[in-house]
Parts: sequence; structure tokens; C-alpha cells
Amino acid sequence: MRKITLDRLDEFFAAVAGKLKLYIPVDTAGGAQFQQWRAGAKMSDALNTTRSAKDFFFPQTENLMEFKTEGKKIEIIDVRRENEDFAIFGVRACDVRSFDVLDRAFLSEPADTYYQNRREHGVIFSLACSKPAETCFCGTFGIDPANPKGDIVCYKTDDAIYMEAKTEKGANLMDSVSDIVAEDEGGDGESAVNAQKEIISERMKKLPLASLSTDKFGGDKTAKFFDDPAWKSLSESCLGCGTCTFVCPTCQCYDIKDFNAGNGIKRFRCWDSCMYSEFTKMSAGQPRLTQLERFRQRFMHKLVYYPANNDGMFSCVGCGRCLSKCPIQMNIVKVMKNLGEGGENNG
Amino acid sequence: MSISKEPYRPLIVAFCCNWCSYAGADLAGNNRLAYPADVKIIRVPCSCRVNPTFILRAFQRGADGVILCGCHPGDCHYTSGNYYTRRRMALLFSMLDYLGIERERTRVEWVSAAEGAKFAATMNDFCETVASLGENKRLEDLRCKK
Amino acid sequence: MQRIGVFVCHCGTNIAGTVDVAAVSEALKNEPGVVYSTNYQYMCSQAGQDIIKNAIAEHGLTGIVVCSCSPRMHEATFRKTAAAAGLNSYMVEIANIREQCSWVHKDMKTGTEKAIILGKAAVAKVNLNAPLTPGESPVTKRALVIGGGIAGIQTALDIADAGFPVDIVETKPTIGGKMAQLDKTFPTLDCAACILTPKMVDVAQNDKIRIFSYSEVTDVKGFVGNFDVTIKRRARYVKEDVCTGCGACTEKCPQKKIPNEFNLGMDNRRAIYIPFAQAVPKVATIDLDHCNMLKNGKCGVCAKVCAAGAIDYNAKDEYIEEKYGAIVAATGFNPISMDKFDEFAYSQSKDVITSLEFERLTNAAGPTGGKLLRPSDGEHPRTIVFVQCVGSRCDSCAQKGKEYCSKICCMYTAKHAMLTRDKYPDTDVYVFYIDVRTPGKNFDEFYRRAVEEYGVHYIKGMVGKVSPEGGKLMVQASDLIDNKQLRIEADLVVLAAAIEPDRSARPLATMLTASMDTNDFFTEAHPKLRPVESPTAGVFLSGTCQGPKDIPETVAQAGAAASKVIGLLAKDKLMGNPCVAHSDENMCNGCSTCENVCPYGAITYEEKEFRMPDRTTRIRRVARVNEAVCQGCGCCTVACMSGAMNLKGFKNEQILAEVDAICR
Amino acid sequence: MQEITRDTLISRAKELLASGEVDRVYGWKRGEFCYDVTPALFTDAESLEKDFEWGDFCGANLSKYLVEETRKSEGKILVFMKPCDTYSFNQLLTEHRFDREKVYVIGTPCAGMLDPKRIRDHAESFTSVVSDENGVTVSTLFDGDVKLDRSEVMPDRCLNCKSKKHVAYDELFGEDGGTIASGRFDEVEKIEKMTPDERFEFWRGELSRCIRCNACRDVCPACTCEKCVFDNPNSGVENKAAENSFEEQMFHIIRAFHVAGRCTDCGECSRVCPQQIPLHLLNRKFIKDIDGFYGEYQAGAEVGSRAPLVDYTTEDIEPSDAVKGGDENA
Amino acid sequence: MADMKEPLIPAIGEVVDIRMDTPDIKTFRVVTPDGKKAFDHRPGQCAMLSVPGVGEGMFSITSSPTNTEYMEFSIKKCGCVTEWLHSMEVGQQITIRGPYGNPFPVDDEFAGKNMLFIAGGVGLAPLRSVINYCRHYRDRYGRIDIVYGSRSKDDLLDYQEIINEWAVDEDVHVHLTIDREQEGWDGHVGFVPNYVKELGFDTENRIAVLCGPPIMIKFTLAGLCELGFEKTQMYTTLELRMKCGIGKCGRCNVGSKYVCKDGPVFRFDQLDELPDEY
Repeated sequence: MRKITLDRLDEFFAAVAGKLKLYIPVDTAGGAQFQQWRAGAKMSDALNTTRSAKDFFFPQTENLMEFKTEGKKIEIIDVRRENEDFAIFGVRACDVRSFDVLDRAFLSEPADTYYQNRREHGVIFSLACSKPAETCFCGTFGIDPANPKGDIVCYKTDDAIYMEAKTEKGANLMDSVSDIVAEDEGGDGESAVNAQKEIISERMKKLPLASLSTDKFGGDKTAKFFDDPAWKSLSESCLGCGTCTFVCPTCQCYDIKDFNAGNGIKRFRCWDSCMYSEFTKMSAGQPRLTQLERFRQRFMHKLVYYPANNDGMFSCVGCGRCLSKCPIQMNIVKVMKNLGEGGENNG
Repeated sequence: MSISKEPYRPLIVAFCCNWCSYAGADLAGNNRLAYPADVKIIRVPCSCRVNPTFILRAFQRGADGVILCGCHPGDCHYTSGNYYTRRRMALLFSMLDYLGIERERTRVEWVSAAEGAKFAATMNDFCETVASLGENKRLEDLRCKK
Repeated sequence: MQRIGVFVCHCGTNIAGTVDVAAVSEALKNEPGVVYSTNYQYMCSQAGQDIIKNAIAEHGLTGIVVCSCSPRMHEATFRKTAAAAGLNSYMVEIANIREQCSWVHKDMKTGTEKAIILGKAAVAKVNLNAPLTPGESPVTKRALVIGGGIAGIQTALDIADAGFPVDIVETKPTIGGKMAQLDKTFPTLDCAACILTPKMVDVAQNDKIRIFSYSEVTDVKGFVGNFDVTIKRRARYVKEDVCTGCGACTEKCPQKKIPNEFNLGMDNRRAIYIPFAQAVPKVATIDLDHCNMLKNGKCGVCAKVCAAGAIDYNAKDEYIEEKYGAIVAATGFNPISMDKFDEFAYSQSKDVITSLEFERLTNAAGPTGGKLLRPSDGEHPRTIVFVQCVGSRCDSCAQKGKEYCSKICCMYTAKHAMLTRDKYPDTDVYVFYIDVRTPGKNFDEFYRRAVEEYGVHYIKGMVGKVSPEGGKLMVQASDLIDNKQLRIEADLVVLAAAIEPDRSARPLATMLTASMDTNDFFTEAHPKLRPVESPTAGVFLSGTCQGPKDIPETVAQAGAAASKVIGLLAKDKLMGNPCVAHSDENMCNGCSTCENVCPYGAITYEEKEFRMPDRTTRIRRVARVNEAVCQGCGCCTVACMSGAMNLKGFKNEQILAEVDAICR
Repeated sequence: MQEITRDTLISRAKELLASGEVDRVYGWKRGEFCYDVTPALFTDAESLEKDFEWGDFCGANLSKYLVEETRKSEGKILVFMKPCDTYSFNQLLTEHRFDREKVYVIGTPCAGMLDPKRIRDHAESFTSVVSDENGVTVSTLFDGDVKLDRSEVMPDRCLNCKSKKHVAYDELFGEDGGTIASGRFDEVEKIEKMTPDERFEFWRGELSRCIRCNACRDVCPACTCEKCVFDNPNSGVENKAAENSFEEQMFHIIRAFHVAGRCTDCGECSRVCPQQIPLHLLNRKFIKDIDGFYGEYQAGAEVGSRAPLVDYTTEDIEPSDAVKGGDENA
Repeated sequence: MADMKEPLIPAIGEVVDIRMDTPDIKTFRVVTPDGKKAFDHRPGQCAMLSVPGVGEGMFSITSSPTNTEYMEFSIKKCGCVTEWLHSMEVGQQITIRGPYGNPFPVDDEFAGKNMLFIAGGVGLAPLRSVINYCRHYRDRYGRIDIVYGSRSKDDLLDYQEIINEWAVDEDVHVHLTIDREQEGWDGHVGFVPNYVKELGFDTENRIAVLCGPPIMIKFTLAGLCELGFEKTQMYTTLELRMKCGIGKCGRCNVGSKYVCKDGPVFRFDQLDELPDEY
């Protein structure tokens, strides 16, 4: 356990930033966002960032390769380079879990090397939540915001941040800055952190969604929910925009497209959304014709299909972003509550 | 590494309506009225054919200035096309200005088929203006840069 | 992908002097789709065209790019070449490397670079070209001439002569126009009536020509070959087919004090009248505004005296609809109003008159029976001052007069001065002028005779002020040659008023979607090469509605317009311009935005049933372009938000490809 | 005057359903929290009683749903509309996007909506909001109650409300208001007064947050294209995720241009933006320019009115003069 | 399997032969620039072809794995990538990566069985590699029946190969049919499902492999069931649903099964367990 008092936080950030690229959440006009730390940057007090931390490993767009063509000949140019090491400070427990979810998709055979490259070079400072929001329901998925995973786990109290390296990557990084943040031997660390955990646990119990349960869902429930009448009313007003999927820390649908820049062709990967009407449209046909089918796909994937292929793990982490960002306030909580309740009008 | 640096030349895309301005450009040619080779003309039937996307696309691909030339108001071959152009471009340019993009990079000029001299003068002036602004940075797409 | 051939023209040294044509053809070889690239001295020559034709056959070309002079010059040529080799004409694109490259750039390096880029843009465009086929539409073999002056008369006669029916629409009760009001014509001094009236009679007697006098065009729809025109026939309260033109009614009508328009208000006519003796049709007309019977039902004299029983007080305006293949505008001119020229005291003194009024004063059928008498007192004027360029060639005072030269004033003033001196040698005649312009056959000789033989005082200088003083007109003027101020005590001042297009021309142009210049003269399709055609297909221009002209020029243009009309009507079918708008109904919102901006009314809407991917059907409103009406401006394509509307031959994709190629 | 409540609306909706005048009702449905109401379709009295919601958070503009919904069947739809929604409604009618005969509009009064984002700025983890003439009381999970002024938690679009007048309705609840001379162009003017560099920085900062989720487009009642150009690979502007600053600008300029003269300034784009980009400031710039150049024009005020971009006069301002305004500040 | 370490980066392929099979189907022969086969594959597997600047597309490898010289793809024109491919000329380079998807179990479940291949239209393309594989290892399989139908004679894919090679093989029985009567055609006329029923195959020790348009699959399946076939005896491929090829892009799942990873070859009893969204 190491401790840095809040008045020396900048010093700590500077030290870490001296070793690798450091990203911290800062307040912007668009809510908290991860930004590269620069001298003077102030860490946001917000509970969570507007965009999730998945961007670091699965960026919204990334160049995969380039082509040069001349006459009938093609040249493929591999534009990848080894990623620089970087650290993200202040990732909440839910987002830390999202990396597990993404790992199972991207690192399963054949592993996505672009993702892998980034993942290997990222160090995660997770930060326990002190004041969860009414939209939080990470507990539903067995996530404990008092005990986040991550390379280095941090707890913020009124005057200090306590840190504990949990992985080798984390330990190495912390060792490299030990002149700034020393081991808190015999200090108040243990008790301060425990007190903090206590507060969080109490607060978690008070959350309005604390009782939300995944019991009725799981990998074997395709037949049970696929034709549920509730889908119709749940999806009825869905605009088919991509907000929920883009702020979601676990959504990983993508598209690969070519851009002819005139000086060469750039093949890039970008986020896509299963909510978009064009998503599954192919010259051969369109298997998900209506918004109902697309809407159903998204939630069935999170609650049934993903668990079916990943040992029962759900691909929702209860971060609550979609609850606050959906233009029409439709979200996974409403889906979970209304599915399987019989009757179209309960949606 | 020694690079013999050529002086910066802007890239100018000129959309010219077939009936007046393109003919005006031809007349400038007939009269051998010189203007910089930076200007590349695209022929459109009428200035009202020019979609704002064409202009933005030109900037994306590396143009430093875009100029639209059409018949004088009232002289449109299609009666009213340039009146619509005038409204569209007034609003578009005002919006670009509002976004902080140099307004000198876009222009609309009315050039008749008889105004070869005006065409050349306009192009000379526009090239000079754009050249003095330097490379387009505010509405560029880095991917398209060499 | 296309198989494109590139043909770079040297144009002698016109291009090759500033552009390395071999480098251009070489550079374009590697462009996408290009399978053949060459250069040649004169691509437009027979040998050059053969190169293209052979290459099309040999290399199976699906598109060609000619890097040459302006497409305005030879696009048509190369399209024909392609067609002759079995390639669709619209698979041809021209890169203009002469007018817009070699002729305006001096340096070989920049010229070559730019030529390559222009070539690349053309290749990029051709890659997205699609074969286009012009649509066909039938031609209604009947022409409409709007305006019955000498221009309209001549055009109508010539068209009718070729065997096509023609209708003349004239707003006045008779045809004849301004020429009918003239006395003599310059420079031959033959009598206007003597040469005009036989033509008017020809018109009346020609069974191919119908005259709609006292009528106006109120609506024009359709397009070249297929115009639908609505003509309003104003009620003249006299049955045209019954009236014999005996004139009994016009003598008995008790309403005597109505200013006679034909004599420019210098005498009076009755409420029922025939404008002049040779009027065609020679039919009386009742003036609704002054007829007691029509206004308050008390009179009926004309009906009583009409032996033929032609009077019909219950007549109504009639609207007739007729189809035409071609329309000729021949709306003519008027002298401008003198209201704004107070310095010449036009409104203060009856003895300040315009040249047209002078024309009537000297005409044997005029108010004075051809005697030159002062309007104020009927005395012979002893001193006459002619003022030239009243309202013409005004640059600084544009809002007062016109910037252009009215062209005819110099000559008719010389005519007036000469005739005055001829008839009344005791009269002093002064002419104040800026320049005397006499370009025309026998014109300058005529003018010099006026000066030299007839002793007309020509003074270069402008009249500053005319003030009525004690029955005389004090003319203050400057003599620019002698550099002195002059004061002339005149008995009559004649103003050579500028001429302007008739006021009916502007609304007519709107109906015809024909363009006008800022002076409201109709614009010709090309100032030199197509001077009698309007840019709007199927609309032709005859006479002064296109610009100031004298009689011989007017007649020449009238004949030219007629020959263009005949050429059009001789065709059974018209090939349209295939570069027209097209709406993709799958993307169309049916929002009417395109319809609102279309200047031709080429877009209509229909409710169409669509099969949805989920096998249900939906009815949606979608736009449909009438390809025969669309002229291909492309305005709708930008107005259309969804991008459903596209322009064939100038598709969004094609223009974007050109942009990309240029900016590459 | 009768007070208009949720019950007033429900009972009228039930009457209209029962009489067969309408066969479905577009309204709002309550959710998990006080603020997460969802636009929803109701077909029977029971569900109306149970779920129908009408209050401070029913901000969603329902007019756009009518485009699709009216095509689904012959029956008539009852829809509740705030004054600002009726402008969008009229604009859609002008563009023939649905059949007026298939809709029964009840105009509802509006005192301005509340913005959950603004409430969060003052009260974290809030669970309930009670508003009355004295203000707004927000209950939070961990910080007790917070009392706020209504104006502190209203969204910009309501603070700068342009009209309390319903421009379309079959039936009106409450009294109709009038148009309001609001300060809605103040922000635009503030930006116009900046130097070009400041303007560029400002917009760069805002637009760089765009994640191209398309929420602004998908919620916009003026964006009802059968196929959006940004989804169409042939349009030349299709881009799924904005790769760089150019594409962000491209998307927002073109979108603003496409709705120019048609945008009623309903403010939905800014409401739904997950990144809180003040998108309405782009649309308002066009509205302000249109008003300034071509005379005041309010899209949707009248059905069938000719939008400024499909109209012209021969004396219109030249593009070169249109942007001179900023010179003095440069 | 080829080098899957870089699943997204393709290799370069050169088109060395283009054959016009039907008015809208062309067969392309692809090798690496140095003239070799790009990678090995199994019957029923797919490869991702792409035209830089236009896009990628997943196509069945129609040549047999036993062909070690090159790969062939029979491609129907139906989109921008395929349109571009159709406009190519010999010598054009494209990119290729793969193989993707699971092959037909030719060496396991199919071994020793009587084979019945049923295809419609371009649906023969994925089956061609299987058929030729079975013909190559003729002794491993029993009787082979091939029912193939198309709109017209001109629309029959690989017609020359069928007539000149397949039909002359011992104990390979080819049954061709076209939808409507046509001059110069004296074979069977009628739709595939009906023809299958007419032919009345026995179910004994038999495997049926179906590929074609959904409507053909639906009715043929019903027909085979009438003839007594069990769902466990019948296979098809859903290769049209594959997009990224590696089960990550989020499009190919039918319920919890990913066509890229769990397919594209499915037995009909497996398909029955999936929700009806394919």
C-alpha cells in the first residue's frame, strides 16, 4: 500500500507521466473525459467519464493498413507500430470489468493483434467509487466498486489517495515512481481504505437499482426471451442511434472500411452499432430488418448470447451510462425488468 | 537532407457554370489573359449545381481555396439558378466564418461569357488572396495530406 | 470499370507550345481505367478523328477523354466521332487544355502539370459516366408570334410561307406596330405605310395565319415542341367576323373626346374606333372605359347604325388554349417616358414633342393632315430644335435614362431635319448631338445630305434647358466645338427619346422562362452565334425586343427567327438533352423541395407503393422528373437533402471524382 | 381555469380511444426514475392509467414519430404536443411527410422542461424532483434535499423559449400563449463577436467531442430522410465514425445546412447529445442569418410556407457581403 | 490454417484467369504474385477477397482443396465489390485472406456415405469444392447424386465441368433442371424441390448437402423430410452471413451461435436450435 496526499497528487502524476503517457479524467464541457495529463490538469471529481475507458484499447477509429495501387498492382503497407506504454488513472470498477468482457471477444482465437498490442501496453489505475449514482447497478453483475480490479487499485479519501499494485505491470510502474510515492509502511492506509470500503458498501445498498437481478438471464435463455412480446413496446420508440453502443464500455461491434485519400487507400476500423439499420445489411440480404430485431440483438447479446459463449459472464457492467445518455431514456434496466413478465404492455 | 523548397502554391478549385463563367474562362484563354495555373476549373451546368459537399470535399482533399463562378444575377441560363446559389453560398460561407474557417478561402463571383478579363482578374486576385493565407489548416483532412 | 482511351491534341502549337503533350498522354496511361493513350497534331481533323475511331474498335474502349480545346468548341465533334464508332456519345469527356491551360499559362512545366491534372479529372469523370440516350418528344407544327409589328408580321409571313400555321397575338386592336405610325423611312424616304400595309394585307389574307388582335398571352406551359399557351382575347364588343369595317359607327358615336393613341393623343377618337384606315383586322373596337353603353347602359348608337349587326355589348373576355411547337417574341419597343426630363419642359409645353409625335405631325394621316403645325397654336414653326440622345447613353444618370444607345435616333432625326427643310425651306433646323452614328448602308450619305444639301445646323453639344417664354421655347445649349453657350429661340423642340422594350416583355419572359438583360431586352442564346434564339429552347426573338434595331435589321432578324422556327417545325421529333435530373425513388422523401426550386415545373409527385424489406407495403410520395421538360440545371440536386435527386452527366459522384482528381 | 394534469390528459385520451376517434396514443411513459420518461405508444385505457406520464421531463418531441407511425395503419393517432413540438409538426406537414388526417393533436401547455443534466450539476445521485411555483426540490441519495430555482435546471431551449403558441392542434388544453422575443441569439452573437481564431478554437473544442452516435440526426424532426446521405456510400459524405476534425466539421456543417430554413429550433439535438455539444448554436446561426438576410422566417409557423432556401429575390445579399459582419472583430 | 497471427492483414492475390460462367457469374482464378496457391483450405471454407478502396467481401472457395495450384471463386454480381470484381481483367491484383469458417465434415460424418448434393443457382459454388473433393477421393464415399437447378441453361454454373467431368464419372449421377422450358434444352424442367421429390432418393446411409436461395432450401428441406430424411442427415452453409470472418465484428451471430466461428456449415438439427433470424 502506498499513499499520496492530494496536495502532492500533481507531483505523482508528473512522475508517472515521466515514465509513460498518462491519462486522467478531467472535467470538460461534455462531462468528465480521459485526457492526457499535462502540468496543471486537474483530476475530475465526477463519478465516471462520459465515454468509457474502452477507447484506449478499442479506439473509435484506427488505421489498420494502407494500400498503394498502380495499374493492376497493389502494395500493402503495414502501418502498425508498437504502442507506447501508457497508463489510465481513475478507471472505475465497472470499466475495469469491461476490459475482461472485451478481452474475451478480441483475444479469443484468432486474437486481434491491434487490440492486443494496446492492451499489453496499458497500465490501469482503478479507483474505488466513493459516491455511486442512482443509475449505477454494477452490483447486479457481481462487481464490487469497493474492490475494483486493475493493475493498481486506488482509494481516494478526503486528503489522500491510497494505491496498491495488484499485478506485476502495476508493481513495476509503482516501483519506478517510489521516490514520489513510497510504501505506506505502518501508516493509516489499511484502516483508511477499510473505512472507505465500508462507506461504499453502505451506499451501494441504498441504490435504487440495488435489487436488480440477472437471475432470469443467462446463456441458455435464447428460447425463453427471443420471442418475448415485450420487445415490441421496448423497442417501439428507439431512434436507432448509436448512443448506447458508443458510450457502452462493452459494445465492440466494428466495421472495416476503406478510405481513398487520393495519396493511397487507408483501411480503417471504426466503431459500428448493431442499432444502426445498415449494420447487417449485405448485398445478400438483411437478417435484422426492423428496429425490434436490432434492439433485441443488442440486449440478447448482453444478457444471453455473450454469457452462452463466455462461461456465463454478462456483457453489461452496470455503469449506467446508457441510462443517462439514451435520447429516449430506454435502457438495459427497463429491458431486464420487463422481459419475461408476460404481456406486451408491461414494456 | 537538402530539399529544394519550391515556393508555396495554393490549390484552387473553380466551379464554373457552363453558360457564362466557363465561357468567360474560355474567352480569357482566347485573349491570352494569364492567371496562375493553380486554378483548376470544373465545369457544371449551372452554379446552382454546386453542392456544399463539393466545396467541403475539395477542402478535404487539399484545396486551399474554392471559388464558384456563375452568370450574373438575372442572366442565369436557367433563369433562377444563380439566385439559389447566392442564397446557399451566403449562408454556407457565413457558417464557415462562424466556425472560424477563413472566409477568404471561399468566394462566389459572377462572370459573364463576355468577361474574359474579369475572369482572369478574379482568378489572379483570388490566388493571391489564398496564397497569402497559406495552406488550408482549418478545414483539412490529414489523411489526404501527402 | 471502364476501358478508357485518352487522346491528347497538340492543336498545332496552340497546345503543344506550352504543354508537353507526349508527357500528358504518358502520364494518363496509368490512371485507373485507361487502357490506351496517345497524342496527335489535330484531333479534330479527319485523321485525328480516325485515330479515335480506330482505337475505340481496336481496344474495345468504353469511354474516351480528349485533351484539347474547350468542350464548347469541339465536344459535339468528338461526340459524333464516338457515336460513329459505336460508342455512346456521352461516354466522351473533354479536358480543356487549350483555353484554360496552354493559352493562359506561359511556362511549359506548369502548363504540362496542369494539363495532366485536368486530364486526370476527365478520366475520373469518365470512369463514372454512363451511356445516356436523349429522350424524344413530338413537335406541334404550329408557331406562335407574340407581337404584330413589322417584326412579328415578317416572321409570321415567312413561317406561313414555309407551310406551317402561325398565330399572331397582338395587344392592340390592329397589327402594324410602330412602323404603321411612321411617315417616311430612312434612308430611302419611302413611305412607311406604302411598304407596310401590303404586308399587313398579306397577313390578313394568308390562310395559314390567324390574328388574335386585342389579345394577350396569359400563360405558357410546356417546353420546346410542346408549348401549351393560354391566350386572352379581350372583348372588343364587335363581332370580328361580322364587322365590315365600314366605319359608320365611328362617325356616329357621341363620345368624341377620347385621346387617340394612334396619334399619340394629339387628336381625338370616338369610344368605338378603328385605329387607322389600313388597320388589320379592319374591325371596330369599343373602348370599355369610355363607352356610355357599356358603363351605364345608356346609348347604343353604334348598334343602331351598324348595318351588319356586329355590335355585341354582352361580349366577354375569352380564353383560348392552343398548342405550339415554337414561340417567337416580337414585343417591340416604346419611347421612354419623358416625365423624368423636366429640363426639356416636355410636360410644360405642348410644343416640346417626341420624335414619334413629330412623325405623326408630318404624316398625311396624322392629326394635322401632314402639315407641320405647332401643337399649341397651329402655327408653322420657324425654328425647330432637335435634341438627340434624350435618355440614351446615360451613364451617370442611369436611373433617369438608359445606358445603351437607342441606335435609330441619329438616322430618324436626320430624316426629320431633312424633310422639314425640304418641305419648309424657311424653317431653321438645329440638331444637338453627342455623336452622330451612321453605320449602315447609305446612312452616312443620307446624314451628309441633310447637312450639306439641306443646311441642317448640326451642333455637337447637349441642350441644358428648354424654357417656355412668351409662346416661344428658349433653348439653352452648349456648342462643344466652338466652345460656347448658345441660346436659341425655338418654336418647336423635338426630343429623340430613347427606346425601351415594351412593358409586356418582362411578364412574358417570366412565362416563357426566357432570360432578359437588366434593360429588359430578351437575352439571345449566344450574342454572336445564336442571336435570334433565346436560351430557352423553342423560344425565338424577333425585332427590337432583343435590342434596338432599325427596320431593315428588324426585318432581317424576323426572317432569321422564322427560319429557325421553320427548322424546328420541320422536325417530327425532338431529341432532348439527356443530361437531366433523375430522382431515386427509394431515397426520395417526397418533400417538394426540388419542385419548389425547379424553374421549369419539370417535377411532379406521385403516390407510389413500395415493398418494404419485411414484405409489408408502404405508400410514399415520390418525385418524378419529366425528362422532356427538365433542362438539366441541377438546382434540384442541391435542394434535395437525401441526395435522391441526381443529374445525369453531372452526377454527384462524377463531380466529386473530378474534385478528388484535381486535389490529389 | 381548469388545471391541466396528467389525469386530464389520460381521461381525454381514454374518451378518444373509447369513441373510436383514435386507435392509438403517442405520449410518454414513466420509467425507473422521475426523469427517464420514454416516448411510447398506448393502445388501451389500462396501460394509459398505469404508465402514461406527463410532466417536467416529457421533453421529447413526438412529431417525428408520426412519419413512420402514420404509415403503419389507417387509424388515427392521438398525440400530445407542447407549443414547440407543433412547429416541427407543421414543418413535417409542409414537406408532406405524413397525412394530417391521420393525427389528432392535443396541444398541452408548457412551463418549460427540466434538464436532468443540469439537475445533476447541483445534486448528484438524485432520485426525485418535485416542482411547484416556488421552485424545484430535488431529493438525493446521499446529500439530502436540494432546493433550486426552476431557471437553474431548465435546458437552454426552454430558457430561451421562442413561443408558447401552438401553431397546430385539434384541441387545446389550457390557454394558448404567444411568441416570445427571447434572447435565443445571444449565444450566437457572442460567438460572432469572437475573433476567427477564437471561434475556431471554440468549435474545435466542442466538435472534437463528437462521437458520431447520430443521436442528433436521429432525433431531429427535420432529419426524416428515407436514407440519410451520411449512411449512403454513394453520397460522398458517408462516414461512420468521424476519423478526424474534418469529418466532424463535415458532418455538422452539412447537417446544419440540410436543415437550414427547415429547423424549427426545437433544441432536441442539443438535448440528446451525449457529449453536450451545443449543436443548436449551429442551427441558430442559420436561423439568425436567414432572419437577417432574407427577413424573419420561422420554420413551421405556417403549413406550406416557402422555406428561405427554396426561395429568392433578385436583390438578395451577395455571399461576399454576407460574411462581412465579422470584419470589425477580426 | 494459414498464418492467423495477423487476422486482418491480407495477402496479395493475382487474378490469372477469368471465366464467364453465366450472365451474372464469373469464376476467378487466384494465385499469389509468385504463382502459388495463397493458402490451403478445406471443402466449404471461405476467403475474404478485397479490392482496396472498394471493400472486402467473403466468398466460398469453389475449387477443391485437392487442387494445390490455385484457388477459384465463382462470384455473382450483386454489390459494389462484386461489380468491381466483374469488371477486372486478368493480371489484376486483389487482396485475399483466410481461410475462414469450418469446412464440411468430409472426412468424418461424410466418410463412407452416399452423398446427395442439392444446389440452386450460385448455390453450387460452395458445393463445388466438396463435390470435387469427394470425386477426388472417390473410394471414400458411396453413390454420389447431384441435383442442380437454375433459372435457365445459361444460368447453370460450371456447366462444362458438370457435363464433361462429373457426369462421366462412375457412380456419379447428375440431375440437372431448369425453371422454364428453353430451346435447346431437353433435360428436366421444373423447380429443384419438386425434382428432388420426383427423383425420390432413399435415405439409407445418406448425407444430403443443400445450398441455394432460402426459398429453395425451405421447400427442398420439406421435400427431403417427406422422403424420410432426418435433420441430422442434412447440411447447409450460411456463408453469406459472414462478414469479418473471425466472429468479432458483431454481425454474424444467429442467437448465440456465430456463423464465422461455429459455422458456416450447419447440420439442420443444429439450425433448429437457433432462433429464426437467418
